[in-house]
Amino acid sequence: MSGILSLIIFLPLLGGLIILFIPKSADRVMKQIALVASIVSLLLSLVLAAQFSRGGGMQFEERYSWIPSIGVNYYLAVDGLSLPLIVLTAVLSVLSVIYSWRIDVRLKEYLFLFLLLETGMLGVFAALDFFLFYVFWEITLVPMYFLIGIWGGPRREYAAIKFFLFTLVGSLAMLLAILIMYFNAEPHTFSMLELIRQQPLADTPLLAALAFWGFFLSFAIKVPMWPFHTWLPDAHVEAPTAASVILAGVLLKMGTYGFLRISLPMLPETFKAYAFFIAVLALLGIVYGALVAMAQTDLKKLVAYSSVNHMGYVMLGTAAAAGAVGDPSKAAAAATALNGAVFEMIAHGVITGALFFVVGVIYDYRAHTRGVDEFGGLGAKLPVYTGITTIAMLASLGLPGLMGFVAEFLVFLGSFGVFPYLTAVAVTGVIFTAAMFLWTIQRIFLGAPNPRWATLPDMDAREKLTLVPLAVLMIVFGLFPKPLLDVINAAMTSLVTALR
Amino acid sequence: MGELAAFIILACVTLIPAVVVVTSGNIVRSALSLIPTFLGVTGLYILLHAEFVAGIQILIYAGAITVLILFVIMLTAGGTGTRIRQVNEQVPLGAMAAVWLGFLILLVIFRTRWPYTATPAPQYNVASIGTAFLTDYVLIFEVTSLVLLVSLIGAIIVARREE
Amino acid sequence: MLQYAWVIPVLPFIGFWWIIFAGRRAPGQGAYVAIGAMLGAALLSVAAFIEVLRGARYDASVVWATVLNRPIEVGYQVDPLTSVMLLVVTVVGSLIFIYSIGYMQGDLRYPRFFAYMSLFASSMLLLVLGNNFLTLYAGWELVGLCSYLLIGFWFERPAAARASMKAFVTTRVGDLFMFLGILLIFLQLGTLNFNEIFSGVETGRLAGGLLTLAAVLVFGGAVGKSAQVPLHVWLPDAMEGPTPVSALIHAATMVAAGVYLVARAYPLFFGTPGHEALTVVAYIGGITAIMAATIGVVQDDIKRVMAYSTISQLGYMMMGLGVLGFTAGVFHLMTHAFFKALLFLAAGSVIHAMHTNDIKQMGGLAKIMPITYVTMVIGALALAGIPPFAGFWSKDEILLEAYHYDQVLYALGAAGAFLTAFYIFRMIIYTFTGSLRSHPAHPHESPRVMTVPLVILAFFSTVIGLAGAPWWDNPFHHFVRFEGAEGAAFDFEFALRSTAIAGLGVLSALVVYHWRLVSAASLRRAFGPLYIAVVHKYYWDELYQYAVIRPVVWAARRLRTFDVYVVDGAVNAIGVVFVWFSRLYRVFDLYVVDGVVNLVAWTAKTMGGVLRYGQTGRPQNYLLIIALGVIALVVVGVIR
Amino acid sequence: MNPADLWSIVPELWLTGLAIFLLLVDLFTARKTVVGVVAVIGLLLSIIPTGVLLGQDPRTILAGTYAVDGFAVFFKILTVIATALVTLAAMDWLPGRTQYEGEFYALLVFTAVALILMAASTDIILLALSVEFVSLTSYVLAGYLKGNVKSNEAGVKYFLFGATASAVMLFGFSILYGLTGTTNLYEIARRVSDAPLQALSLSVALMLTGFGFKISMVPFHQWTPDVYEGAPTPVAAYLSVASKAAGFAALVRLLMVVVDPRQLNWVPLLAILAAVSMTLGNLLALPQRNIKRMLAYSSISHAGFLLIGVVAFRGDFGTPGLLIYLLGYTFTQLGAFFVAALIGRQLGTDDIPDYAGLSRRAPVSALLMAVFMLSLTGLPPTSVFVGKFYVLAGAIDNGLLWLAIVGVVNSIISLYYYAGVIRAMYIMPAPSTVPLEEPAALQVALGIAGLGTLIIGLYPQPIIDLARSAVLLLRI
Amino acid sequence: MHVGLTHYLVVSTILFCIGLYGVLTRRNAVAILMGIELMLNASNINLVAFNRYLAPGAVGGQTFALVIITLAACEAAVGLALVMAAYRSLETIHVDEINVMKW
Repeated sequence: MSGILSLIIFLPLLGGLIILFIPKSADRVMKQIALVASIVSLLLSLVLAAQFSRGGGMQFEERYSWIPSIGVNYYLAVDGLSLPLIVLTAVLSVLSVIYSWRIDVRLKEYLFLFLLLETGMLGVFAALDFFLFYVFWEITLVPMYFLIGIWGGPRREYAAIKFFLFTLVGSLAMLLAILIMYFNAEPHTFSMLELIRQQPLADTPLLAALAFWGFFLSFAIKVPMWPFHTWLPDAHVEAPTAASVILAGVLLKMGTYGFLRISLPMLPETFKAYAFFIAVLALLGIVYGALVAMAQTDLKKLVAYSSVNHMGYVMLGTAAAAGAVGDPSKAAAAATALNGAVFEMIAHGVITGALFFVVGVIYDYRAHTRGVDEFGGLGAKLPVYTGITTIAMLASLGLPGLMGFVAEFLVFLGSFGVFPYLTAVAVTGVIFTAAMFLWTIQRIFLGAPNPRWATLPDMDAREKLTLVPLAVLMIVFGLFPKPLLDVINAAMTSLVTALR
Repeated sequence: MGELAAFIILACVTLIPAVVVVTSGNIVRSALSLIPTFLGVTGLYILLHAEFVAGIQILIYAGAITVLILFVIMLTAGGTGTRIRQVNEQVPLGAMAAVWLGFLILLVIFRTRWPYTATPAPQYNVASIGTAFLTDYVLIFEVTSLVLLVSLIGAIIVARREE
Repeated sequence: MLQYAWVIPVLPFIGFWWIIFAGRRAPGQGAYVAIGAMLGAALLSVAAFIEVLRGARYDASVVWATVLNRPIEVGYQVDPLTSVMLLVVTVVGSLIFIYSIGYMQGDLRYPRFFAYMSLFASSMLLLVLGNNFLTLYAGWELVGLCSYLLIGFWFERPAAARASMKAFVTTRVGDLFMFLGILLIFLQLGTLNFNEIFSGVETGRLAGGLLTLAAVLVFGGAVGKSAQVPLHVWLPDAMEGPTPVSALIHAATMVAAGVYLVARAYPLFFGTPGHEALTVVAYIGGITAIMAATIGVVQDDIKRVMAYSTISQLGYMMMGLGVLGFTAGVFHLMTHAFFKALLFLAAGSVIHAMHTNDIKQMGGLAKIMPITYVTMVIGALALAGIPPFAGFWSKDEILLEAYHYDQVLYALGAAGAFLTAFYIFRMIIYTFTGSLRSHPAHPHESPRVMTVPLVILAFFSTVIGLAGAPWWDNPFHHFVRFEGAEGAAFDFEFALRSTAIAGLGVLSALVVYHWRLVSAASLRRAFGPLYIAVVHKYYWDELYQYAVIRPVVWAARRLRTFDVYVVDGAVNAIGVVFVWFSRLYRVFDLYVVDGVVNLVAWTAKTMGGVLRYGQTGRPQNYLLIIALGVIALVVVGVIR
Repeated sequence: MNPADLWSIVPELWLTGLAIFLLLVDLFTARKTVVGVVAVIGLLLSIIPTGVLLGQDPRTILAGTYAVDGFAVFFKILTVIATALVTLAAMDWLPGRTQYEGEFYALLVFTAVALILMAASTDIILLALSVEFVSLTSYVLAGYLKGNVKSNEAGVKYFLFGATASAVMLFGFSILYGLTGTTNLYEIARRVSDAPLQALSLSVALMLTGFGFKISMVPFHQWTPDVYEGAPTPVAAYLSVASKAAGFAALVRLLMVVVDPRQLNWVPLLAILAAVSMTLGNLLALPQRNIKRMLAYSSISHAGFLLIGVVAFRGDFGTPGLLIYLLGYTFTQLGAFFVAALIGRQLGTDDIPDYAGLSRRAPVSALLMAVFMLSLTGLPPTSVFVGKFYVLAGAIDNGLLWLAIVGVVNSIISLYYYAGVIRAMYIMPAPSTVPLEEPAALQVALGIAGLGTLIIGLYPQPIIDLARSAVLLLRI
Repeated sequence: MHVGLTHYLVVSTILFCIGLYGVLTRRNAVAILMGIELMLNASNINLVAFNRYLAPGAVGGQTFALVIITLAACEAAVGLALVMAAYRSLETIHVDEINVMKW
């Protein structure tokens, strides 16, 4: 099975390169190639999941020397943390390609960038060498910049450059932090696992703090944590639907993934020292995100701010786990919080991905407006659309039986054991979220039918094809989270054990 | 004592026309003032027993370069009027910069204990320089010739009138 | 066969998906599917009930998730309390489902209605069956969702849409407290399983103030769900939903879930020092009971009368549980489910005939709708607490327990009982006696599919109370009991007193509204300020309005941009607060957080612009800078 | 003189011969493209004798005036590549703009010789001579378009600045000579250890002016935008790459060999100059609309980055980083200038807003330009990223974290204007959709630049090996 | 008093600064070139003086001076050619008027 990870990662890129050489007129062929590339990548990732042995630590390792003179390796492997994210990425990419079928402006570039983006994202989650990780991390920036900048809405230029600048600030801060880690390790190494084992900065608190804040800046911008979130609404609103989906569904996860893969295991003591502060930021994100979302009249902005809210849960769980570092009595709470955080990452990917598709369905091809107040009474005209939207929104507000609940429940359960008061306040976010989504549903779907939308058609087959799988995932993992949680738990258990 | 007198005279011959070069309102006068300066420097070389350098100095500087400069001044009609302002608006600043830099360099020169080797004045001759050029400094010699060639080509290309 | 009890909620769940996907193609456009599933569940419930009666118990868990190496389990249990609840939910549910065939006939979203109802039944059964807080919470939220969907079933009506959201958000406020309580319990005991929690309480691993806090927090959920003061405001508005929904969800079952929760977690409350958590429960219940009853007296909307009555009766149940009358509270829950469902369905029948909810426009319906009339009177008698109807036995027991526990609570309860009898007969008299006051209406008796459930429910309302009657050794007491809160024995004299109070209430209603010996207007005058307070429902809505909306509206006038949202957003008090805050946050977001970033970009650009004036293009300026640079370098070199 | 020494300077001899041969060819052919082709072939052939030198032990030849070491070889290769690419680009850019096309190629090759000499000189006379040699040919090249006002101006300005800077530098050399009494660098290095500190500082400061001018370091940077804008685009490209690289080579050799930082600590001074160069260059590049000026300012900023590599000389990262950066930057910057040349040729404009819609009109060039811009920003997997990575690593390795942070901040600022070019090409609406003709030679040069940028980014190991051996061999 | 190294250095420094002043203040490109020539002469005096006093056994300084003289000639040639070319199209040799490009 060796090589399968590389195959998963680079198949999309290969598809993209092939597309570059296809004549402009053959747009159907280009789409098919993109679809095939992403689907094969998805299938392989499912094979990966099937072959994955729980509790087996890092698996499917691939390790080749890349730049031997500074110890850079091409080093890929997956564990219970990265595997679900890889599958999620593959799933969302396939759905996005399907959704993008109707793109006709500069199709070739679109598909190429999209597939390049997929490669970058998959690579981030599989890379275990810092250099490689950084390279993939940066690769994701560029296509997203173009996707927003070219196919985005009216303020796309502003949004695109804002996205680029914000995230570049973060990634360069990370580069410095990586270098600090590198030079303090003996022997110098970029291998994440080796750095985790060595804990090179354990004895130099100042450097450790510097490195930590370097990583923090990078990941917090990506997540995004309050107050680094302001790029998000702009980017989301202006991005084309599929890019929004990927942005919310996968790119944000890169930040939290970084916290879990890097900050927590590599700098546990430092993280612990700032855990409370970070938890407060997470809390602000939760409450603030929900409140601001409620004030939005733009549906996409609303969903964007709800992402701020949800990623706050992830960060709360992560910070709680950090706060429990070195305290064996809190290990269980930490593990619970971590499981919740990772599950929330997946859940948010699925749910918010679906929500952005939902927004796209109404905006791109039907109403051409996202003003929440401009709708009303759509429930009677578009029953299927209403149903799926409602499921997604309910999942997002944490209704039991759907994916979001499992995640929030575990996060709260775990973090309450570490930061009880903060968590108690954070729980109020659930109400805000509920009020926000219900009010949205009310304004869009309930009430008297608005005659302006009397002729809107319901979802067509392709749109159903993109959304129904996500809805099914929400329900299945909402009811039976165990298969997924077992995979995650294996990784989180070893993480917590290491931190104890 | 005579050496000192000679030095002072030569220094004055060098420096005073130099001041004229950079201050004169008449560009032609400036150019002509270059000649005594170069000659003064030549005298200093002789005082330093560097006769070959002195000779070259006269040939190239006083001869070639000054003539070239005068030519260009004539060609560009720079010598026609003295009414044209010859200095720009940053005279005070430029003077200050020059004085400050001079002060600093002099400061360093005076503060430094130069590694004197109190030897009698050596007798340099053209032969030793020639030998150096063909042994130790052969590459320099060859490159210098290359530079001359390339400068020639370059100057011709640039100066020739475009048809 | 108790190990198959999990099938009970699954049946309606399957029904839900079937109807959702099949729509009108499902048998009976979905109705038969739902009813079939429900009847199946009812049969199973009966079977389970019989098993439990024979002494069988069941408790099983499966691992839902493993965290570290600690499993989080979910599972179900069947014990007397559960089996009673199962029975109530499935039997009442089946009848209401059948009734709905008639009531919802011709509705635009007829299949959807049955789908939602099935989902509700499934969730409610899940809630009841759960042996742990996780399952309970899941069911709890899901019934809330169904309530939301069903209140807003006719969502084209703005009032319905608003009410649904108000209901969901208000109850979720309660759920928040409950969730915190659950977190607290989990933090202390590391488990969510009821039995393990209770044993933890017994062994004192969770005790003292922390236990009280946990119990009160959990009770917060019950306050929201069971519409207790101060979170009761959502229930009257919830009457915007179709009447069968009101009957099933907002009278018989879901709202009783709060009571069920307290009963289920009784050891938690009981174990608090000096039963202080129970005292809280009792007083909240008592206040709710009397307050809602008084409001019920002045309501003219038939369903609102019923709604306030429900709130009031839920208060009684809470009070019963609070005054150590565990059995009494649960008993009242059961009887109430039957007679209140009956009352609602009968009211639905009336509404179906009249197409209005206003009792002042009705009158003389007794002759036109005899079955409805008779069954409704039976329901009213049961509610009023006239023996031998069901309500008498349970209510009397609660009053008895209260009498022994706290005289103040008893006084509240007794007054409430009088008022209950009064307002329900006021409604009966307005509706059925005299002559029709709305002329355009053409009332008619409802179809068989609606009346048969009425009759069955009337039957239950008559006899079910006997399960708790002192004869045959009070079987209910032996069945559903809690060690330490056994309650007092039946007191014949006291029962007489209760009957008298109820009878007095009925009589007063007759005097005022039927025989008109005393005019209602003079009563209004007599009660003056109290009447005004009651008419305005004690200003609860106004309180939320004035405390929050007014200042917001004022601010909104100042900030005109916000105007639209506040007016539009005056859906309910909480919503408005949120909107107001979030607008502020948004401004903060736009101008402060974002502003910093833009400022940095702006500064960089401006600096670039300023700096380029240094770039004059004039060579000697540059040369001068070179010279100055040399000087600087030399200075740095020399002055070191 | 050892005859074997001649074998060691075969590349230089070959190139000199080539340049003279080109002049001859030019006399006998009317098709000037032939001259260009011959030049490119000759340049590429010179790689062979250069490669032979690669494995040889480091030594000085010709009485210690000339180094044959990895460092010199590295810059030979760099120079030859840059010259060949520029020649290719010029073949499509020049025709119709000057009558002296053949001489242009000859001058380019002469400049290459001068640059190679500059990087390998171990004698201050030869160093001064080669610096001047470079300058002289550069002045001519910058002012090559005689009918063009901007080119004239660029030539004059470049000459004035260059001559002044080298006069100052020569004064510094004279003092260095005075302190040691010898002109050989290694001899100087031995004798300078007990030289008076102040005088040494003075001479270093004065010499720094000359090199600072060559590498366009602040405060000797201001000629850069005017000259780049005015000079023929291939020349600007060449100046920004090869001339800068040779300047760094000479600077590093001088500082490394002669000035022991334990004696005269030049590290803080250069670190500050690096920071200022980066920042000032960037801030000035922000408001630019002319692509060549923008690239000029950004090259000042890159000079600052490269100075980090000079400053962070301890350890395995700084100096190799400098070399890697230079090589990577060579490809990228040349590529960017070539695109500018292409557009300047086809659209007659250097304004960035006029690049609107380029992605439709010249997709390959636009794509490559985007790659170059991202590379200049320092995004992986591109060559400049590897360079930046190395110099930043060097800074951290040397305890200069603050400098690394300044570098990072400047990378972010730089994104803003580099992305502006991408924005114009890809996002702004095209005023016309007529495809642009993309001439062959320029296209080849562009492709090589793009490939170089990406290959170094993806697989930098060979370059790293080369750079490390070059640095190891520097201190003979 | 004996004429020593310092004397020559003082003269050369002053000459250098005079040249620099000229470079900084003259508008005429040719005049600037003259200033540069003065500066180069200053270097040459230095080199020859150093050679005489510090390393009398070798001819490095003188060689250097000779090279610089050659270079000065080359510079003059190329520089004046450029000035000529500029004069043809711009019709001025005043450098503050040779100023098409700025910023």
